[in-house]
Amino acid sequence: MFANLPYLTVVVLTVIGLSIILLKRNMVKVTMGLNILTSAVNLLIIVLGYREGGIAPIYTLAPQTYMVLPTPQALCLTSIVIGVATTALLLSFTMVIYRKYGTVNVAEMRELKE
Amino acid sequence: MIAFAITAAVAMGMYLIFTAGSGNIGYWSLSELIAAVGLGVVTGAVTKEFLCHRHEYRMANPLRFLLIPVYVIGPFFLEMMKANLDVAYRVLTMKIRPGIIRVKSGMKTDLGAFMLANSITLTPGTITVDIDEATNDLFIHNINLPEGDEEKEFFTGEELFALANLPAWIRRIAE
Amino acid sequence: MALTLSTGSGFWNPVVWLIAIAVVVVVVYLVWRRGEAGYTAGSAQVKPFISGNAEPAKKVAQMPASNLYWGFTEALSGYYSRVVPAHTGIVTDYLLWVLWVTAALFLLVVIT
Amino acid sequence: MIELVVHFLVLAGLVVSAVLTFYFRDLLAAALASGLFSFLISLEFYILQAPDVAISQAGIGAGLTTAIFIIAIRGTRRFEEGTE
Amino acid sequence: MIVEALILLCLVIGVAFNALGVLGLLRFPDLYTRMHATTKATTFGSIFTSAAVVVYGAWIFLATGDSQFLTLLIHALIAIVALAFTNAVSSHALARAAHKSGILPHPAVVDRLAEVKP
Amino acid sequence: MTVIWEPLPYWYPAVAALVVLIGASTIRLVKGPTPADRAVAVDAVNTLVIASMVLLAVIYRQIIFVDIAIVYAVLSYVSTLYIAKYLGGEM
Amino acid sequence: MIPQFLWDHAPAMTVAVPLLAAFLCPLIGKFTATGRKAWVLAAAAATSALALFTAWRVYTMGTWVYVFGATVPNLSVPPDSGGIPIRIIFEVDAMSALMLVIVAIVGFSVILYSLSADGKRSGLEGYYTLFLLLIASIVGMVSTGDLFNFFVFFEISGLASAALVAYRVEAGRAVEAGLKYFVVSTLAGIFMLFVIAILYGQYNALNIAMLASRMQFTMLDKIALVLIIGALATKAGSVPMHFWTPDAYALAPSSVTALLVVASQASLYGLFRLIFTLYNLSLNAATVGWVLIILGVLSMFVGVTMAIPQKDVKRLMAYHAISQTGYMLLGVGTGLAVLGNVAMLDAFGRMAMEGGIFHIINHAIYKGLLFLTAGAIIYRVGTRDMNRMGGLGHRMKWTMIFFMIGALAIAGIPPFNGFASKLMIYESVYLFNPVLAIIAMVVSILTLASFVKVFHSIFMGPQLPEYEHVEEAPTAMLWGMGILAALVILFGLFPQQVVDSLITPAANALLDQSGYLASILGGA
Amino acid sequence: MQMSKIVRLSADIMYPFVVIFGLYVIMHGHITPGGGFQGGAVVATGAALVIVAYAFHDVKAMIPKILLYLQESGGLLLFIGAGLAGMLLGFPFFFNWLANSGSLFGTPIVPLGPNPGELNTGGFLPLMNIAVGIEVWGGLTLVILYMISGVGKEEY
Amino acid sequence: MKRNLTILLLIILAGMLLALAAGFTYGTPLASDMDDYFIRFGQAQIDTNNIVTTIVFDYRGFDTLGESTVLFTAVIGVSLMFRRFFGGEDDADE
Repeated sequence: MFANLPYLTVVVLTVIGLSIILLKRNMVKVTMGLNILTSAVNLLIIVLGYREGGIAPIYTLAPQTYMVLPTPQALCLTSIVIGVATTALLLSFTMVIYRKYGTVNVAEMRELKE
Repeated sequence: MIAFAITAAVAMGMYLIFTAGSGNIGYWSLSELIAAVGLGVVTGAVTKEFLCHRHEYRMANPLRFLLIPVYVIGPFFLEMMKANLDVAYRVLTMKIRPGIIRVKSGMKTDLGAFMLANSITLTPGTITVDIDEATNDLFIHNINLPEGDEEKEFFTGEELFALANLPAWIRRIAE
Repeated sequence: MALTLSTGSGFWNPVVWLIAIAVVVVVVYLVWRRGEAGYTAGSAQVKPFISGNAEPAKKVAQMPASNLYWGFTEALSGYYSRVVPAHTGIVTDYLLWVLWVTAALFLLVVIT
Repeated sequence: MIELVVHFLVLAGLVVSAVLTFYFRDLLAAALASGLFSFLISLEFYILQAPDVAISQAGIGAGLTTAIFIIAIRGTRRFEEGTE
Repeated sequence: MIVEALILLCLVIGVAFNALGVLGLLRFPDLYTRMHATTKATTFGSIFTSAAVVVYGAWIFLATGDSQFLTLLIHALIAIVALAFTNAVSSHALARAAHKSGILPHPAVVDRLAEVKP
Repeated sequence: MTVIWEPLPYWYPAVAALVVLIGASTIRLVKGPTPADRAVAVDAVNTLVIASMVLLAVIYRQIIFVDIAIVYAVLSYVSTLYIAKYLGGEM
Repeated sequence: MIPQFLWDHAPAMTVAVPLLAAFLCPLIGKFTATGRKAWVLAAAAATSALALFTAWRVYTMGTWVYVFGATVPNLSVPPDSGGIPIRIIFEVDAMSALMLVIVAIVGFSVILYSLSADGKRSGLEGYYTLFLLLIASIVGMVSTGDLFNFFVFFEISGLASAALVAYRVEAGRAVEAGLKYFVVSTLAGIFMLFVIAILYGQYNALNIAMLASRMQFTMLDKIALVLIIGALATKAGSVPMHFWTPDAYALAPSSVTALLVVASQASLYGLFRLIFTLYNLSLNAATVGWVLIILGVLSMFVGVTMAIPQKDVKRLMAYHAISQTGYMLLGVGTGLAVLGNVAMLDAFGRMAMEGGIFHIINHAIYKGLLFLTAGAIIYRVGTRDMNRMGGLGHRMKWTMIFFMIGALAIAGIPPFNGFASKLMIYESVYLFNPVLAIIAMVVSILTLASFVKVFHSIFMGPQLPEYEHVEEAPTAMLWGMGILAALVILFGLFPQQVVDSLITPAANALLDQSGYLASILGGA
Repeated sequence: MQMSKIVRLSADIMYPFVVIFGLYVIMHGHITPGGGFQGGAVVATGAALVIVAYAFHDVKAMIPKILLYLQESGGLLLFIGAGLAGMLLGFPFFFNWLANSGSLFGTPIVPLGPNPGELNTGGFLPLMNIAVGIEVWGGLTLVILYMISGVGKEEY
Repeated sequence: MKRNLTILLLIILAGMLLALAAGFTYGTPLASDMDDYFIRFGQAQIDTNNIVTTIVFDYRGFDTLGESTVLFTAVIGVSLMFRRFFGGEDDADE
């Protein structure tokens, strides 16, 4: 239980992120929720690659050669970039919709239905 | 052109500071020196309009330049120590008497006003709240205003500092 | 046959259908020829005959799309009154549906 | 042992800041909380020996994403009207 | 030995001032006074904790001559400088913004700025 | 080439203390009546995070980790300025 | 030189060429508009040619493995690695090649159409850039053999499509549609990232073949499968998660919509690829098969019944797209449900899968055609409300003919291609479970009914006075539609040839897990 | 509207520092933590600093937009070009054709295991870092600029 | 009602994620052969020290191309959204 704490944190963060996107009605808030979700997955990926006692996988001035796994870090880097791209595009959509509709409430953004 | 040269040189110097300890030409390796030149040129081209925004080259004088560390380590640090002890005292005892006062800085250049403002923010129990764009007068929030000082219309910079005359130092550096 | 599609349990050949279409086209053409013989442009023949009533304006004659299949939707109104409101147009509900399906599948996986 | 305590505190801080993001009605405060979340997750990456990711998260989460959120709040409105 | 004591001293001072800063952040009555605590005390404390690293780097550098500790020293110094510089400016910006947005210093004896800019 | 250098035993308690202080600053983030108070709290957290990062670099015996603290110091400033600009109504 | 170059590098070039063109497009567009048009058309033509070449070689010479960054292009497992593929690998087998053919056909005709249809809007350099990026991302999604690379292209396609859907900013509603699509797509992306984390954490591999060879069917793998179905079925537009589809398809420019259909089918491809190659017989294929079948039946029925009362022509077609996706899920799901049972698989399972896969290509072509005709009508008439249309058949004869071809094909009327694939699905699914086949036929009839409505209200009736001066669509648009219409007829007339040469290899490639693994891991 | 004089001057001073620091992170991406993306983000944040300190219409004049577009496309072209160059030399896409070559960025003898690091190593990795750095710099700055342009009060 | 259902959903998903988290142990990866290859051979093959950068740009360089393309796409998307303010003109349609 105590040893798996980072994984539990990932679970809690994911649930919080999901509850933000499901229970909140403000589009900016929903974007924040998606951001938290992405961060939670990133954390999961990094934690998966952590080795007890390992150091960062960089040989420059490294004190030892027992290292944590490098691939998760590479994946995580990519997913952070994707996260910021997503955030920027979502928020610009939200801003344009606010100009058009005068609202950021997702319950009122429903010109399209049925 | 001068702006470009100065900015590039500053950038180059900064890069060399970052990479000190990389090799054995001095403390640098050959490739770092070459990279310093290239990156300095790029940075100079991009940021020359900002670092030399006002096209005053007074600070290019190495004497003034080298005075800054002296100023920071010497009088400024002393004032800072005193200010922090003061803040510690205020935090523990909650004896405060705050107020926003106006200080005639008397600085002629923007850099001087800037340095004074930052020194004021970090040193005696004060924070710069606003600056008058035309006259460089500072509005500062003082955490413990002595009795009776709220009647005074203006303060001068020297009155704020007890241990060293920081405005004089700043004038020496920036004007 | 090159054109035959064998489906394992049966087959299908488009040529049959093409021949049927050709036959229908020929028949239609013959019927059309018969009518064309007695047709003169510009006469009263061109006017549509609506039981002796005057021809309505073109806008009125055009039947709007939403009136088609009115009976169908009316007959299935019990179904439509449930399904159509489900398309709320709220993005949170979209996400809710996705997550519900995921949760249901997860429960299914746990059971099996 | 003490590194476990540090790690635990950082994780607890992460959860707290995420909850705060949920809780604040004032979007500006929520943006601040999500900025704090970014800082702390960057520290967590740092502790997990992922310096590349930590820099990336610091640069993106701490600097740019907060800035973009604030621009978006300025472009829309500051308070959310009510939930559910 | 004496260097270790110096490092310990730096760390203790740094943590103590940081703690005071956070305490002030929690205890002070209004925004501007809180800002005093965070700006001055935490900056000062962080400077001292980083100064511990600087001292440590300088110590090993002088002892071994290994240039990587020079890098450590210089980078820690840069962190200190950047920290002090940015903290000062950002607290000024925050104070100004707060004053512009109408947050007045609550227990204040005088407010010259409000007189100038209504 | 690498020199084995052992960090002194009291670095870690210092980091732990700083992290506890981060937690304490969060209280102001929760309570702070105005957004400006919250921004101040976040600013304090930034400073503490930078300090603890510098210390952790020594604990992990990785000099290259100090760079992250510098990046942090530079960039958290920008987000604070954005908040200030918004609060001042200047954006 | 050039042929040898192609022979070596065609799969990579198929992605690299549209990407390169897209990176240059904004710069060229800043200087000349004509140059931009020529550039975009050339890039699309080159991409299509490369994709067709790749597909041709795969169909004639077997699976094509291309390793990025190795010393030789097919060194998938370095000798010193102990049998682990460490680099990103493109693995183009027959199923991927089929998708490449679809992208080549639809992509090119859509670009041809779009150059004429969207020629006078603002922000065109960005528009065409996104177009090329969308094509590149679809190509990448279908040809990659690496899970994370699939995710990256998945995200590119999500971003590019969302931006394209929201392209007509001035309409406002378009941005709303784009936002909805994008939020859903982001959630799907997060699911995919979870899947990657789970699989990577267990098996320390990202290559699909490597993961498949190490698969142990733990609880975590089952959760990963759940997330895969959730994410990719959402992007494909299956029913309980279909809500974004009508919004996005209706509000996007018509040429984009035709490509969005292909993009969602690429997600469908991903779903099939991951289920069949990564999991294959693992967890109770019957359960997963029934899940797909149920999703498919729901999609078919709800899609078509929702289509009937629609007034907006593109929204109606979007609901039909959902309904047709149901056929594919039904066909392939039937094949999956009997995967473990060789006798039943040979009796009808294989046929059902072929039907489902054949329907993918048919659907892409005729649905593309229908959206293009709808776009042509909207281009000339200026409204999407069918209540306000009528009598357009008098002036837009070619469009009417193309529309008729598409409508008959989607309704499964014999000489066109829709009938052939639907027939295969009906017959094989009838052997599996008669009720499903009957539902499928009913849905087909309802499809015909709703297209009769569309045809009647758009083209039939007296010529309305406000549309007296409507002209035929421009020639380039007609060419774009004509290519697709010709293919509809061609596929309808020679179904057996198409099935033999394209579909059966694809279905076999999907079923043959060991062959897929062997081409990367070397006979393992 | 622009911020106070102090903030503007600090932005003026910090901008070269941030830019050179970002370039340092980019250049040292293959030996220290960092790389093209992180460095590009740092530099773009520097641009964001200038954007926030000055008024928007001043910034539009100070930061040329066409240059940012050029950076964005040019960085990506350099990136994909570095990949394609390997193809032209007869290797697959993204083959590291500069590693251990003895020419630029290819110091032939690299000490294995922990070492102090040397800038002139890494094959085309520094090239890629520079390309991505340029692209991210332009791209993120453009994002900030465009988004700030959208907050104005005028009707859309 | 709907809110309660949503909370139920969240509980189910939390259960799913807990089942997920229970499958791993912190600090010990279940398998690490691919990464051991990178750590062991990466420095010599690619001639550099930072293994993460090695993976990002060489072993998985194509992913990085995709990643940069994502950013490019986002920039183009944002610029299309706000094209009105940078010299683009409006065009009425429908």
